[in-house]
Amino acid sequence: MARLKRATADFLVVGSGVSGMQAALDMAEMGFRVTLTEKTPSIGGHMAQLDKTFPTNDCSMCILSPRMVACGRNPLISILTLTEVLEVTGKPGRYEVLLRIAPRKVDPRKCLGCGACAKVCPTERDSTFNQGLVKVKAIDRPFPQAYPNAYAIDETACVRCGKCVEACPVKAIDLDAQEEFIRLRVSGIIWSGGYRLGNIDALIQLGYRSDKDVITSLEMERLLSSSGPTGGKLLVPSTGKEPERVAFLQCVGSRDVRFGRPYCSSVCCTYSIKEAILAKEHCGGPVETKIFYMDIRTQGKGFERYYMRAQEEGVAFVRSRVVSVARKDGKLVLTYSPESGGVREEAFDLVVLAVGVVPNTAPSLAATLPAEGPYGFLRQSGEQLLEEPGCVPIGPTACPRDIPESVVSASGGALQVAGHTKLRPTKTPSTSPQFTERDVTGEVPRIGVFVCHCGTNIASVVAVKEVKDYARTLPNVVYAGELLYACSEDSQITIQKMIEKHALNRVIVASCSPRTHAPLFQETIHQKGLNPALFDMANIRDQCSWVHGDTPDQATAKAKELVAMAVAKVRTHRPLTPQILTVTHKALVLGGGVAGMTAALGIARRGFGVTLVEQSDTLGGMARRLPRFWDGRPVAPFLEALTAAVMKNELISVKTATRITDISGYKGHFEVTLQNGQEEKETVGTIILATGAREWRPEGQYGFGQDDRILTQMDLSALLREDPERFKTLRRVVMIQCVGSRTEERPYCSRVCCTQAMQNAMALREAAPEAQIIVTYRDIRTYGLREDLYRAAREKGVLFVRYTPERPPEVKVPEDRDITRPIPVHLYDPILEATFEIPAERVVLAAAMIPQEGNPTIAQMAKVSLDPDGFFLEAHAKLRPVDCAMEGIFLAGTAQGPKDLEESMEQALAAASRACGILAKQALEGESSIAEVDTNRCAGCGLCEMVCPFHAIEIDATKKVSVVNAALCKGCGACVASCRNGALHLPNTDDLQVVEMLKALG
Amino acid sequence: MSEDYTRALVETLREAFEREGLDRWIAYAPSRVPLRVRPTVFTSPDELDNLIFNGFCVQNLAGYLKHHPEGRVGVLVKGCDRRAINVLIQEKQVSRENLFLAGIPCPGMLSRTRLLEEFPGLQSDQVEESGETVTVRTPDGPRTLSRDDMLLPTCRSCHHRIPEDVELLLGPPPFAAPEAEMDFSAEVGPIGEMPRNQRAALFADELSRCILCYACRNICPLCYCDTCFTDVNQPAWMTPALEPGNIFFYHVNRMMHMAGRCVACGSCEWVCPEHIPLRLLYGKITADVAELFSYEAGLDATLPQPLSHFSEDDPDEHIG
Amino acid sequence: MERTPQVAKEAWEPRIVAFLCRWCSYAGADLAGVSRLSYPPTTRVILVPCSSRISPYHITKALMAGADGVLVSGCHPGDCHYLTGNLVARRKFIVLKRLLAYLGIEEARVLFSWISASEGEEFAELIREITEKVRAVGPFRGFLREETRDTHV
Amino acid sequence: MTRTNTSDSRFLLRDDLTAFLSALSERCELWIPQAVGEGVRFLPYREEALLNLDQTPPDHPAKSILFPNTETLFRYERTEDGAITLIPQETTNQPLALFGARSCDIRAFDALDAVFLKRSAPDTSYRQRRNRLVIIGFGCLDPAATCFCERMGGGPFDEAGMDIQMIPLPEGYLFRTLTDRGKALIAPLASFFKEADPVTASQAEALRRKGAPHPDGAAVDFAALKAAVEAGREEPFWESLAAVCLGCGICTFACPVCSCFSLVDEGALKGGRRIRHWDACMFSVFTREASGHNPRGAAVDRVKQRFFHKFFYSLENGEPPGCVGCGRCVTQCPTCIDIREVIDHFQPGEG
Repeated sequence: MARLKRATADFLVVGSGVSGMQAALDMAEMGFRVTLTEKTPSIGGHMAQLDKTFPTNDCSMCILSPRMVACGRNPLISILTLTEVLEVTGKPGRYEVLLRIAPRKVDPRKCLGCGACAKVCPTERDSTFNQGLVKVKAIDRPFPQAYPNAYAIDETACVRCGKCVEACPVKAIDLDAQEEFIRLRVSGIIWSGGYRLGNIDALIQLGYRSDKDVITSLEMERLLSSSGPTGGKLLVPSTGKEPERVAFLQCVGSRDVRFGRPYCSSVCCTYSIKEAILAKEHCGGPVETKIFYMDIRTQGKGFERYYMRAQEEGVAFVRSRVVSVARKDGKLVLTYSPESGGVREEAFDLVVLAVGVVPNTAPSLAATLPAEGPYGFLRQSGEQLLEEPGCVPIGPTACPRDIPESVVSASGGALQVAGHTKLRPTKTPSTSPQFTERDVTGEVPRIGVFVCHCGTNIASVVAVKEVKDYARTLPNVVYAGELLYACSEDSQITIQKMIEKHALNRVIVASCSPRTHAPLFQETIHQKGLNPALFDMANIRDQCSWVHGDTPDQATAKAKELVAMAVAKVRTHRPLTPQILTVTHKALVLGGGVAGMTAALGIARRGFGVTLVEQSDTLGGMARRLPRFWDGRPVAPFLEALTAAVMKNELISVKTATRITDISGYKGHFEVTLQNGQEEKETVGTIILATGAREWRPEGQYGFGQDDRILTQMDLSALLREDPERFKTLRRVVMIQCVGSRTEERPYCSRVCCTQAMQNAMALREAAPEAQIIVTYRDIRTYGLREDLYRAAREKGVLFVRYTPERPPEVKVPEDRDITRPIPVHLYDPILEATFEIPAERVVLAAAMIPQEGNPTIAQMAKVSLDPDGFFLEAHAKLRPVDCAMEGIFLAGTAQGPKDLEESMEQALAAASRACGILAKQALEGESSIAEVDTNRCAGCGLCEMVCPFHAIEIDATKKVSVVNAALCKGCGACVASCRNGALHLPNTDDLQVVEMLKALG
Repeated sequence: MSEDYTRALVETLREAFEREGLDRWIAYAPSRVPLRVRPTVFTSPDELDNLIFNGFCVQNLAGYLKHHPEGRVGVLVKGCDRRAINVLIQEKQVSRENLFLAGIPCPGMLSRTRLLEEFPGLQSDQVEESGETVTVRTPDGPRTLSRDDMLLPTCRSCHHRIPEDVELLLGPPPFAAPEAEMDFSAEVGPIGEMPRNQRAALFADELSRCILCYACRNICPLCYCDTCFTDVNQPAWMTPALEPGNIFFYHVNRMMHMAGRCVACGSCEWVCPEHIPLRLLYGKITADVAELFSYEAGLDATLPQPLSHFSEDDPDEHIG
Repeated sequence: MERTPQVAKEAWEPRIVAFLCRWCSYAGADLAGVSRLSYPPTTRVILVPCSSRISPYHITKALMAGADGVLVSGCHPGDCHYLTGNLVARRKFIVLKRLLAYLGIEEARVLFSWISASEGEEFAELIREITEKVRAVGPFRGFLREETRDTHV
Repeated sequence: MTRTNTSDSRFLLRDDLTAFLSALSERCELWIPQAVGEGVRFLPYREEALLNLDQTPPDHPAKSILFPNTETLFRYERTEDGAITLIPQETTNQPLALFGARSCDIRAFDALDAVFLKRSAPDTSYRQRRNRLVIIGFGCLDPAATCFCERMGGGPFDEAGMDIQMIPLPEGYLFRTLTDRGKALIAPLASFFKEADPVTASQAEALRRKGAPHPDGAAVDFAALKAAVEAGREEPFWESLAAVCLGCGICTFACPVCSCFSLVDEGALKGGRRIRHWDACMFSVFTREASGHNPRGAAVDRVKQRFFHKFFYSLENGEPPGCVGCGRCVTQCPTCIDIREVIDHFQPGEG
C-alpha cells in the first residue's frame, strides 16, 4: 500500500550533483528551506566518480566530500534520495510537485554502514559508481563517502533470501518496504538534472564493448582513482598490467553530426589532458600518452597552463581524427591520418575514449522549464538570465560545461528562483547549527587521534598503522584509530561514536589540510557537544605523503612527529566562541558594466540596497562595443533595458565617474571610501568586484598601429555594430587569432575571440557576400554550443588555415603606406607545408583580453589576491569560483578572467546570490580566536597599538593597559608577537601552543 | 672646585624644588661604598643638602621613574637619563608634564672597575676630579690620570652628553672628559668582520659567565614589565637553569626588546657581576637600527619606535 | 633543557621548523602537495595566522628545542591577509637575522621567505634549498656551544 | 667530624703550589678560586685554570660547591612506546675538596647546613656533597674595606669548619691540619711538604692572633639586634632602602648564606628533568602566586624580608645569623644598599 505524504518547502532542487548541492546550499544561506532530491541512493553526482580535478589536480572527492557533508548537515536542507519527480503543477510561486521515493529497503537513520549485510548477500551486480568495472552485492553502498551513509538494495538484483535482514545488527533492513509518494508544495524549482555519457554508437564504432581495453574517460577516472577497482593503479583490463602506451581519442560523439551531437562537450580536452598526466603519475614505469584531437580547447581559467604543463611532462598531442581501432597482435592498433598526410597505424595498450556529455531531460518538468534549446540543453539566454522564472535549469543540463561554470550557474539559479518568495532579511535564522556544548572545564584532556588513509593517498606512503599505534602512546591520548576516508560520512559517525565511547574532550584528525577540512571535523565534534576549538589536524597528506613519496620511512617518521605536535597543541586548547558580527544590509558593486548591473539588479530585487560604482561617466562597459551575444541576439536593446532597469530601481544608487580610494572592515561591515570630486563614505555588508577587463592593443604586432586597415576584433565588432554596410565592397579579409593570448607573456586563452571571429566573419559575409574571409588560428575554441557557429562559418565558406606559434602569419605593411593597395599577409600552411601570400584589405587581430590596470590597487584595498595573469583570484578554482578568499567580497564578470557577455551575467548572478547569503542574515559569526589582554601583566607600553593593522587595540588611559576591540580584531597575532612580556594572547594559537609543539619535536 | 659646583647645584635644585612645588627630587647622595654613590629620592628641599654629583653618578635615574609614576617629580638628568625618559614617554610609562628635568652636561662617568684594577682598595675620598683629569691620592703620593682613560666604555663613546628638552639646563661641571671620538657601536664592526666561528667562540666565552642574575635587566631604566619573559610560565620560554641555551635565549630576546630603545647608558654593563661586555651586544642592535631605519633611540619622544611600524621599501636582504 | 646533539653524522637529517602563515605560505605548501612536488621530509610545519605572529621567542625557542633550522614564511608584500603584518615582521626579522649572525649562528639556520598560495613549486624548491643549506652547516649543537670552554656549574 | 688533638703544621713552598694542586686534583674533586674574565670564582680544578688567592673576598662565594646555582635532581626519558624511565643523578664517594676559601665563606656553610641538613627533612643531594667535603681554608691577610667578619663573630683567621687551614707566608703556605679528614686528604701528598720550621710557625701564629683592622665597629650582639629589628619592623628606614632598591638580586647571588631556591620541571615529549636553581627573595616574582596575588608585593616588603631573614628569622629558628660579614652585597649593590647601615641603624656601633 503506497503512502502519500504532504510536505512544504521554500524550494525544490532536483538533482544533487555538485550544481544541485551548490544551489541548495546557497538557498539555505539565504535562509530558505530546501528539499534536495536525488534519484540514486547517494548525493554527489558525477564529481564523486572523478579522481582528480583540473587544472589543480585537487582530489575530487576531497573537495566534494565536505560539500556533501555540509548539505547533509544543513538544518534547512532536507535530502530525499532514490526520489524522482512524477508531476509538477501550479505556477511560479506556487508549485505542487509529486515525488516518488523508491524503496531503499534499508532505513538510513538506523544503518551504521557496517557492511555486515553485503558480506552475506549472495547476489552480485555491476557497480554503477565504478562504471561496471567491478561487481558489487545487491545490497551495497555506492561509495564509501556516500551521503546518506547507508546501504541500499538494488531491487533488480535482490533475490529476497533474507540473509541481510538477519545479519543486520540494528534491524535496519526491511525487504518489504514500499515506495512512498510525497506531494510537495514549493515556491520555485531548480532543475539540476546533470548529464549522461554520450553516444554509445560512436563508442562502439571505436571498439568499445567489443574490446575490454577500449574504455570511456569516466571508466578511466575510476581506474585512476584510489577508491576505484584497482586501488588507483592504472592497469590494462585485459592483462592486469600497467600499460606502456595509452591513447586518448577526443571528440568521440561530440562535434560529430553523424550522431546528432554536433556540439562541443567543452570539458573533454582538459579532462583528457588531466587523465594523460595522471596516467604517467599513477604508473611505476614510463608511460607514453598520446592525445588525438581536432582542436585543443583549454579555454577555462588556468587550463592553458595545464595544457603547457602536460606538454612539458611528455604528453604527446596528435592533431588527427582516428578512423578505427582494431586488435592486432595483442595490441590495439589505431588507424589515423596525420596532418602530414597519408595513413598511419600505431599500437597502444589502452584506448580512452573522450566521450561527450548529453543533457538529462525531465519530461515531468518540461512544461515548467524554459523552452528546450538545441540538442536537449535548457540554456537561458542573456535576457532570460535577467528574468525570474519559477523553474531554472542549472549545471550541464543547461549547456556543456565544467564544474566551476556549473557551480556559478547553480548560485545564479538560486537567486533567480528566489524571486518567487520574499527574502526575510534580518529575520533569517542562522544557518549554522547550534549544538549544546559540553563544559570540559577542569577535565583532564582525553584526546582521540584519527589517522586517515585517504584511500591510498596517505596509506601508500605513510605507514598509517604505525602512526596510529604511536599516537596511542602520546600523553593524554586515550584513543587512536584509522579511517579510510576521514572526511566521509561514515567516518564522521565513527568519530562521534569514539567521542562518546572514550569520553573524548579533544580530537585530532591526521589527514589533509586544515584549510580545507577542519570545518567539517569541527562540526562533527560540535554535534557531539565538543566546542570546535577542541580540535586540530596533522597534515600528513598534502605536506607529507604527497611530497615525500620517495622516502616512505622518513615520511612515516614525519607523520608521527606531526601527530605528536598536534596532540601536544590540542592538549592545551580551550573552547572558543565566535564573535557575533552585525550585518549592514546593503551591498556595493564596483563596476557598471553588464556584470555589475546584473549583480546590482539581482541584489536589489531581493530587497537590499546597492551602491553601483562606475569609474566612467556611463554604465554599460565593454558591452557598449559589442553587437551581439554569442547566440546572435543583439546587445543594444538588451543593454538599454538593463540600464533602464538599474536606473529605475529605487534600491540602486548609481554613482558614475566615481572611484574607490579605500576599503576597510570585514564581512557584514565594510567601509568604502568613494571619490568623485569629493570624498564620501559608504558602509556596506558585502562588495562585488565587477571591474571588467579590457582588450589588449597589440601595438607593433602584425602591423597594428601602422595601418588603419589592421584592426582588432573588438574594433571590427564596434564598426559592424555601427554600420555593417561600410564593408560591402570588401574582397578579402584575414583574421589572425591568438594575438597576445597563449603566449609566453600571457599563457592563457582569452576564450571569447574564436566565437567573436565566427560572428564577425559571418557578419562580414552577410555585408559582403563575395568577400573571401580567411581565419588563421592555432586551435578553434568554439566550445560548447558555440561549435554551431564554427560549423556555420565553414558552411558559409569562411576559410580556416591553421598556424603554429613557430610559424605565425606575417603581415607586410606596405612601406609607402598606400592604402589603396592590399596588405600582403604571408600564411604558412603546415598541412601543405607551403607559404601563401594573401592580399588582404583588412587584417583583423583577435587581441587578448587583459586585466584592468587598476586591479592591483583594488586588490590591495580589498585584501584580495590576483592570479598570475593579473585577474582577480577566486577562493577555489572549482567550488568557490565567485568568492574571494577575503570573506564578503565576490567576483563577477571578466574581472575574474576572460568570459563572454552571457557568462559574465551568470557569474554576476552567482555573485549576487552569494552576497545575498550574507545580507539575508541578521548577524554573522566572526573570528573566534581574537587577541586577549592579561591586564595583570600588561605594562601599557602601547607597542601592540602601534603594530595592529586593524586599529583594534588601544591603551586605556586610566587603567594603563591594552584593550582589544573584538569586532575589529582579525586574529593575526601581530600584537601578541610584539608584546615583550606575553601580556597578549591569541587563544589556541598562542605562545603556549607553539612551545608545546616545539617540545614535541623528536 | 667640585665642592663649589655641588653647592651651587644644590642651591639651584633646591630653589627649583620649592618654586615648582615638586613632590620628589631624584638625584644622588654619597655612600660608604667605595667609588659609588647612591641614587636617592629626596622628598623635601632640606634633604638636598646631602645631594652629590661626581664621576661616580653612573646610575640611570630614569629607572626610578618607573617606580614613582605619581606626582610631580624633579630629576637630575645626564644625557642618557634624558634619552631613557624619552623612551619611557614613547611607551606611556611617564608623562612629560609630570616631570621637572634639570639637565646636567655629563662629564662622563668613571669606571669603578678600572680604578680598582689600578688601585686595589681605593676609597671614594682618595679620588679628586678636575678638568680633564682624575687625581688619586695613594700612600705613595698623588697620581694623575686622564679622565678619558678612566671613563666607562659606554661613556667614552657617548655623543649625547648634553641633555636636550629640559626645564633647567645646568652649567657644565668643572670636570669633564673631552668630546667622545668613537661610537657606541665602534667595536661592533670589527667583530662583525671576524670569521664566524671566532665570533661564535668570543660570545660563547663571554656569555658563559652569565649567572642569569638579571641585574642587567633590573637596572635597565627601560625594563619595567611586572613580569619578564624570563619569568613567565605557560609557556616557559626558558628556565633559570644555568645553561648556554637559556643564557643565549635570555640575551638575544632581551636585545631584541632593546632594539630601537637602548640609549647606551651602560648600566647593564657596569652592573654585571660577571663583567660581561654587554655593550658589544647592545651596540650591534643600535648600529643595525641606525643603519636600517635611520633611527637613534631616545632623541625624540614623538617619533614611533622603529620596530613598531614599517615602510614599504624597508630592506629585505634577509628574505630568501 | 639542552638538546643532546645527534650523534651519528650519517643518520642525521636536518630538522627544520617552518612557521607558515595560513593564507599564503601554508596554502603554497599545500599546493606543492596537490601538485605532488617532491621535497625532502625535513620540515615540521607550525601553522600561524600571519608571519607577524612570529616573534624572536619562537625562532630562538625552536632552535633551543632541537631544530637545526627555522623558516618563517609569509605572504609577499602587499598580499598579507592582514594588510601589513608581513611588513612589521620584515623589520623585526632583519634585526634578528643580523643579530644571530653577529653572535655566530650560521646564517643558514634562520631563514625568511615570502611564498604565495600559488607558489607550490617555489615552496618545494625553497625546502630543497634550505634543507641543503642546513645540511651543509650540520646539526645545531646548541647555543654558545661552539669552541667554548666548559661552562661552570 | 673528628678534630685532631693538636694541629699538625707543614709547609708548602709557593713554587710547589701548582704541582701540589695538580697532584691533589687526582685524588679528589677539587675546587679552587680562579680568575674567570674579570672576576674570581670557585670552580673545579683544571690544569689551565688561573688560581687566584688574592681577591678578598672572591667575587663569588664558595657556596656553589654545596649548593650549585643549578642542580638537576633527576631526569626522565620517554621512549617511543610511551614508557617513562627515571634516571637518578649519579653519586660518588670521591672526596670533594674546597681549596682556598676564606673563613667567611666557610662559616656560611653552618647556615647552609642549618637549612639543608638540620630541618625536618635533610636534603639528600646537599648531604651527599657535604659528607664528601674536605676544606682547605685560607687565612685572610688583607680584608677589604667592606669586610666586617669580626663584627659578625668570625675573623680572618677563624679556623671554624676547616679541615686544614692554610696560612700565607712570604715563601709559601703553612698548612695546619685540623681534622683527620684533612690529614687523610693530604697524607698521600706528604712529599710536597716540609716540616714547618719554628720561625715560620711563629710568623703564622702571629698573623693568626693579630686578626685584621676592622674600622666598622664592635661585634654584633645578635640577640639585641634581633630584638631591635623586630621592634623596628614598621620603621620608615625600610622605605628609604626600598626607594632605591632595583630588586636585582645581586646581593643574594653574591651572599654566601642566601639559600633561596626554586624547583622547575623541564619537560618535552622525549624526556625531561627537575632542576633546583638559585632564586632570590628580592625578585618580585619570587613570592607571586599563580592567582597573581603577591604576599610581598611591594619592594619594601622584599627589602625587609631579606634583612629579617638574616637577623630575625634565622635566630628565631635557632640557626646561625644570616650574615658572615663578607661585604660582597655591599660592594656589588648597584645602588649602595649597605647591610652595615642596617646593622648600625638597629644597633649603633662604634664606627
